[in-house]
Amino acid sequence: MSRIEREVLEAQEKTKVLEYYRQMLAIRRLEEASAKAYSQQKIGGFLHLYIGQEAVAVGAAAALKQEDYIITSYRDHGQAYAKGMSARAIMAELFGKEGGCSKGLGGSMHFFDAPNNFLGGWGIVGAHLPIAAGVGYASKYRGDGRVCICFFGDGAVSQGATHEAMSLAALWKLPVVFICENNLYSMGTPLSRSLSVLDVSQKALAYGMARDRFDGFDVLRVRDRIAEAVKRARFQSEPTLIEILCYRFRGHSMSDPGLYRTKEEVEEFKKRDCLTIARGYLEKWGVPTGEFDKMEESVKAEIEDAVKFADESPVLPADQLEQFNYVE
Amino acid sequence: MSRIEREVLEAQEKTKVLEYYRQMLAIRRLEEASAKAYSQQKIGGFLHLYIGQEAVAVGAAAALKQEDYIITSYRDHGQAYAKGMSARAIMAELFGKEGGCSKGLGGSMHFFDAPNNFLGGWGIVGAHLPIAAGVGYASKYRGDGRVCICFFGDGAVSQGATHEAMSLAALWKLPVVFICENNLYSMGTPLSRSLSVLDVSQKALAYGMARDRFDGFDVLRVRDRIAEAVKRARFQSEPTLIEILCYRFRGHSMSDPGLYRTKEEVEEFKKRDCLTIARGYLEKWGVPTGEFDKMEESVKAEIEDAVKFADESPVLPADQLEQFNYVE
Amino acid sequence: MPRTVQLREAIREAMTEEMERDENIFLMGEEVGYYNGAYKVSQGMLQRFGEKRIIDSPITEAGFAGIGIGAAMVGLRPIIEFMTWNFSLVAADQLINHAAKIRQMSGGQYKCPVTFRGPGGPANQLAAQHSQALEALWTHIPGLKVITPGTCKDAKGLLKSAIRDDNPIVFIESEVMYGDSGEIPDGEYTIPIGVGDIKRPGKDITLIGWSKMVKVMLKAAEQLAAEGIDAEVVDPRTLRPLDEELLVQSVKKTGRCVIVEEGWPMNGVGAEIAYRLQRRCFDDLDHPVERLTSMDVSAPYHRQVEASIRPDPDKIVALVKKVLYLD
Amino acid sequence: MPRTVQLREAIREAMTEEMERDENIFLMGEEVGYYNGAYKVSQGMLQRFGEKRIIDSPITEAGFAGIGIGAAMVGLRPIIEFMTWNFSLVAADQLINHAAKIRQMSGGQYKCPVTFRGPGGPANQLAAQHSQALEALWTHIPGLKVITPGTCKDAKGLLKSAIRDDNPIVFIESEVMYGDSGEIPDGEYTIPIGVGDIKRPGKDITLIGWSKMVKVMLKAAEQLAAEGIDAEVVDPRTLRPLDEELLVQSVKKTGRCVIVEEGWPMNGVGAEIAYRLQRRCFDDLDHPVERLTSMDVSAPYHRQVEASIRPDPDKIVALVKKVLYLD
Ligand SMILES: Cc1ncc(C[n+]2csc(CCOP(=O)(O)OP(=O)(O)O)c2C)c(N)n1
Ligand SMILES: Cc1ncc(C[n+]2csc(CCOP(=O)(O)OP(=O)(O)O)c2C)c(N)n1
Ligand SMILES: [Mg+2]
Ligand SMILES: [Mg+2]
Repeated sequence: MSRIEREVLEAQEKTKVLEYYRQMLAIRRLEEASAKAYSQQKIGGFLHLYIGQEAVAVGAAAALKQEDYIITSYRDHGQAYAKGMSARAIMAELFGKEGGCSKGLGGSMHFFDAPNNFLGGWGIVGAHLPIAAGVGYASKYRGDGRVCICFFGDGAVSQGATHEAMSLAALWKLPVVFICENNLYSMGTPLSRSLSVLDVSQKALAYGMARDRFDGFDVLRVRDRIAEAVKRARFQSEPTLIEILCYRFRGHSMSDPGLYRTKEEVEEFKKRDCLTIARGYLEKWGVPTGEFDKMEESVKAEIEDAVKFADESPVLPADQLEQFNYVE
Repeated sequence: MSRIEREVLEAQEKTKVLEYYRQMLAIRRLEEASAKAYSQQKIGGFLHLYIGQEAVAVGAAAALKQEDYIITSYRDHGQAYAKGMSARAIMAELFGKEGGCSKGLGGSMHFFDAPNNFLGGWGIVGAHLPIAAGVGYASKYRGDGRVCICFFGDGAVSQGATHEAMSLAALWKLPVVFICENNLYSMGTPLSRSLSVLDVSQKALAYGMARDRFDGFDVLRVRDRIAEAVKRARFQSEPTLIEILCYRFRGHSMSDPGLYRTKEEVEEFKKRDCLTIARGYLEKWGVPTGEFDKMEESVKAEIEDAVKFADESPVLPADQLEQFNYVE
Repeated sequence: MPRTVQLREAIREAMTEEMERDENIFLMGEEVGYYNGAYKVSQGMLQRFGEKRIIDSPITEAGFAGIGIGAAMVGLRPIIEFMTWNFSLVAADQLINHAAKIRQMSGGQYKCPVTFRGPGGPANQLAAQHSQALEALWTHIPGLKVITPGTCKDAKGLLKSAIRDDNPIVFIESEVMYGDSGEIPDGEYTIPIGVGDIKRPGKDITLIGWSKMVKVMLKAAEQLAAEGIDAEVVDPRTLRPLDEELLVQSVKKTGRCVIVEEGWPMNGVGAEIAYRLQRRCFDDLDHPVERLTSMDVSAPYHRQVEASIRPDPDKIVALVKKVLYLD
Repeated sequence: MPRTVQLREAIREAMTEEMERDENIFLMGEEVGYYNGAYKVSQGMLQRFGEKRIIDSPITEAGFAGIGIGAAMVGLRPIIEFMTWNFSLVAADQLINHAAKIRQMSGGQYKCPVTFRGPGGPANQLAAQHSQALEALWTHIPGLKVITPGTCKDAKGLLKSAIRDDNPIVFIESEVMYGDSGEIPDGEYTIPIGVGDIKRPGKDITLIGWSKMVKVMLKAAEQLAAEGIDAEVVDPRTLRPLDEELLVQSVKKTGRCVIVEEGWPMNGVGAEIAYRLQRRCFDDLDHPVERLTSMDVSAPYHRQVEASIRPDPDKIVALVKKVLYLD
């Protein structure tokens, strides 16, 4: 590569990383705003924050095309945003309003966004993996090259549905990328008390499936490693099991004080904050402090606007409920 | 070892193998009698014969103590007999009579025998594996050293319940020996169309579980290899996944003409008939032909007696049914 | 000219015609392809449509039910066969917590046009795990539609409607009726979901039942006719949505009703129908609504004992006489 | 001297007392140990009984339900906690095809004394997958017993009976009532399974409901009393077996009945009760049996919309007036 080429590439990459950084920041601030709204009782039910894992969602979405799919668990805000859902649609859904992505019917755990091919937002641990396999099945059936990324937690690994989905995806060579976001805990249970083999990616051996395993703090690494699996899915129609080591900075949900983790452990992981790492790249590439401040401002405005929108959005009239249970 | 010692051992082994041979022969003849009774409509419903796989049941039971448990699928006749169930109880159950092991309530697929610790006879593929784990859990809980052997077919490998059972057994180190009787087909589906990795024992890698894999035609090999796993369960409280390659000489059930297999394939496997192999040992050890004839006679008498018993046994009065649905 | 076909053929025709019409439809299940179906329902379909559209699945009911759901969400129209509905219980979560809720949870963005079908109902000597009428469970769940045809004609027409419907469908065929023959119209036809059918008009009493119970009720009606009792036999055909109006009109006319159900009594579909009838026909009823169900026990294996727990024509006749105060 | 405890404490006391009495009892479920229970029901129990008897399970409902069943078959008496009953659907096959059928399939040789318990019923803003009253499904199944306490006292007494019972039990606690306080007797007591309770005597109309609906009905009864209507509130407490006699006697006395159910209408427990009442009280009823259930839809997330689909005191009052022809 010539110097010029390298510089062009670096400039392109810089633009991209700026955008990744912006997305991660927006997710972070969005989640902080959600936590606040929860304490104000504008949001109810369970609220599972994504803070700490932003690089995974943003890196994964960056490895995909718009037409590709993402499907995930109840910890779905960050992935929805990364796949293109607006802060307004997110916040209004959290507030249960008609302006929300799911008209306020789904709430925090059940984000859906058809135009952006975001397929939910599911609450039964492990049970959406077969659905992901079905989405991959449809891509293969139509030969349209669309890839499905399926996120799940370390807690989902031992579920029967997980095994069945992987068995079928491997047998039928479906274009699905299974991504286990291993944040070391399922609720209060550490990995060591839920799995006999701590390396989740080794499950792939049982299916003869391609596998990968890496830390999820550096958004570029996440994007590039996932991109390999996406390529494998798109061009060879082969599934991959990826384990991404990550960490949630908050409790499992808002009601969890997180007593099962030491302060030191949390602090240790905060040192590997994806925002810090990405900012490191950008600073190295000469992005000035002012730019970060500007970005912080614009994200703040975006979130404030979203909260306002959510506040003002009407509630779905109850008499319209029945029409959402069946298609006419 | 001195010559004397070797001779004593050989004599002991000969006695044992004679008994294994007798059991395998009895199972074979029992199944043949069942097939006949089925054609006479004395037996109804589904009837899954064990013919061809007898060495697995007999070898496994030989590796166990009476107090140990066996639990299995609907293809349960051979294992029940090997674990000590009488031909009478078997035949009467097949006939649906009160003299049957389950009073005619369970039929062919649901043999149970509490005195012999035979825990069924289950019809939902894969679903009895968690129950096996529970039996092992109880052994460990009480520290009584009792081992549970759990049989299942190659068709059960991809079921969710199988995965959950193995996950828990490995995590909690339960004294269970999981034995996959890989007879190469689940109904009409060959292994290659149901599994992405044809070596079933490799599933153990995903759980960090001990594993083994061998042919199930030689009853001595079966006994000795299973004995290792039983030891591991009894003394180290560790589960093992064993894959035993075997073959059913008949169709999946009586209604299956078996069109998915070639005559040649079936004939090829019949050359490895466990009865022939065991008889080979015995002949080598000098058991005369007359002895085999005598055994054939006595088995014949045993089965005839069982059929007669089943014929004559009464049917459970329908008005007693309700008391079997709940314990008072 | 109507043709006579077996129930399994009627179902096969429905699937085949729809698959020829719409290439987004595929059939997936255990042994549906090379084995031609455990009950030969899909005989010849692999040959006709190829491996892409007739898919033998490993034994993974939750897995392939989920595949059907996922594929349906993104635009295909899967037919998922459970070898029998007994095995669907390992996939219950996929149907109840997923298929049934997609439309609502997504605020109307996604639909789930998947048809789950297969044989159900008590079978012959298959004992507790393989001999169950489970329709009451599925009918409880909003978001699902439940169809239980009792004749060849209804089976074909309703299955075609089911496959074309944009909602998740539970379609339960009577396992022991696959070999039964019946007339079906020649050429294309569908039967709308949610519309019941009077299988035999009558004026003295209303018999309500579905699936195999239709023919059992018709036999009972014959026996009753011989004794001068004119029973009306009403088949709701679909249990969710339920054609309440048809049932109500019949009972308003006859003033008496016996519901015949192959499933267990508690919270059965018969309970629901009885609730609605006593509510709508309170002043018309000359006798409480009665029901005849299978006994409240797991299925026993022995033929005779098993038969004794099921509804049959004689039991219906006896109950009808009681309701008519003729006993 | 009765003591006042929270519902979660009442349940904890029942488990603790039984575990101290019988070392064959253990408690297994997700987060029951180190986390002290997702809803703090088992708070402190790990400390008291140790890791051997209070077991945190990975997320494997079918797996650990099966563990409970297997251990019960060979003599232990497991308590299996579902973090909520919504998740039990992935274990439906273990309960329906296994636990419920063991006694019968084994010809009476094996029993299955396992208690499946956990929170159920609609919760607050948890949306479709986490907010369901599923008792109607379990009640359909012969071989299971289903218990749905509505007060702290009933919860403790019935749970102790459940743990001692030799049959598989479905024990559903009201998730939103864990923090509710109520009086319980001091010292050892049990409440028999299958015996209902009149929570408020009255003469004008019978209200029937269970679990959280008991307090909702009592509120409605208060409002009604203010208007001079004297409602009898009857809580069957256990749905299978059902104390039919108690319900019948009450309705024979009042001549009117409204059933209040948090679940969906179709084939609900209310349908079953209505069927039995119209049958047994045909000549005593001055009005058809009516029921008030949750709307026939999946649970929506928004607080207001969610509240609108549930039974509440005002809706009960309105329906009672209709049944008394006062509207
Ligand atoms: C089948 C099922 N069982 C239990 C639960 C309750 N539950 C919700 S989240 C959770 C922990 C999941 O942990 P993990 O998969 O690691 O995801 P994370 O929360 O760490 O993102 C549990 C037990 C559930 N939702 N579904
Ligand atoms: C959950 C479930 N799905 C489907 C069936 C129907 N069925 C019964 S046996 C069988 C094949 C099982 O094959 P395998 O496990 O290899 O055992 P084998 O018959 O060879 O001994 C199938 C599909 C069932 N009983 N349970
Ligand atoms: Mg986790
Ligand atoms: Mg096999």
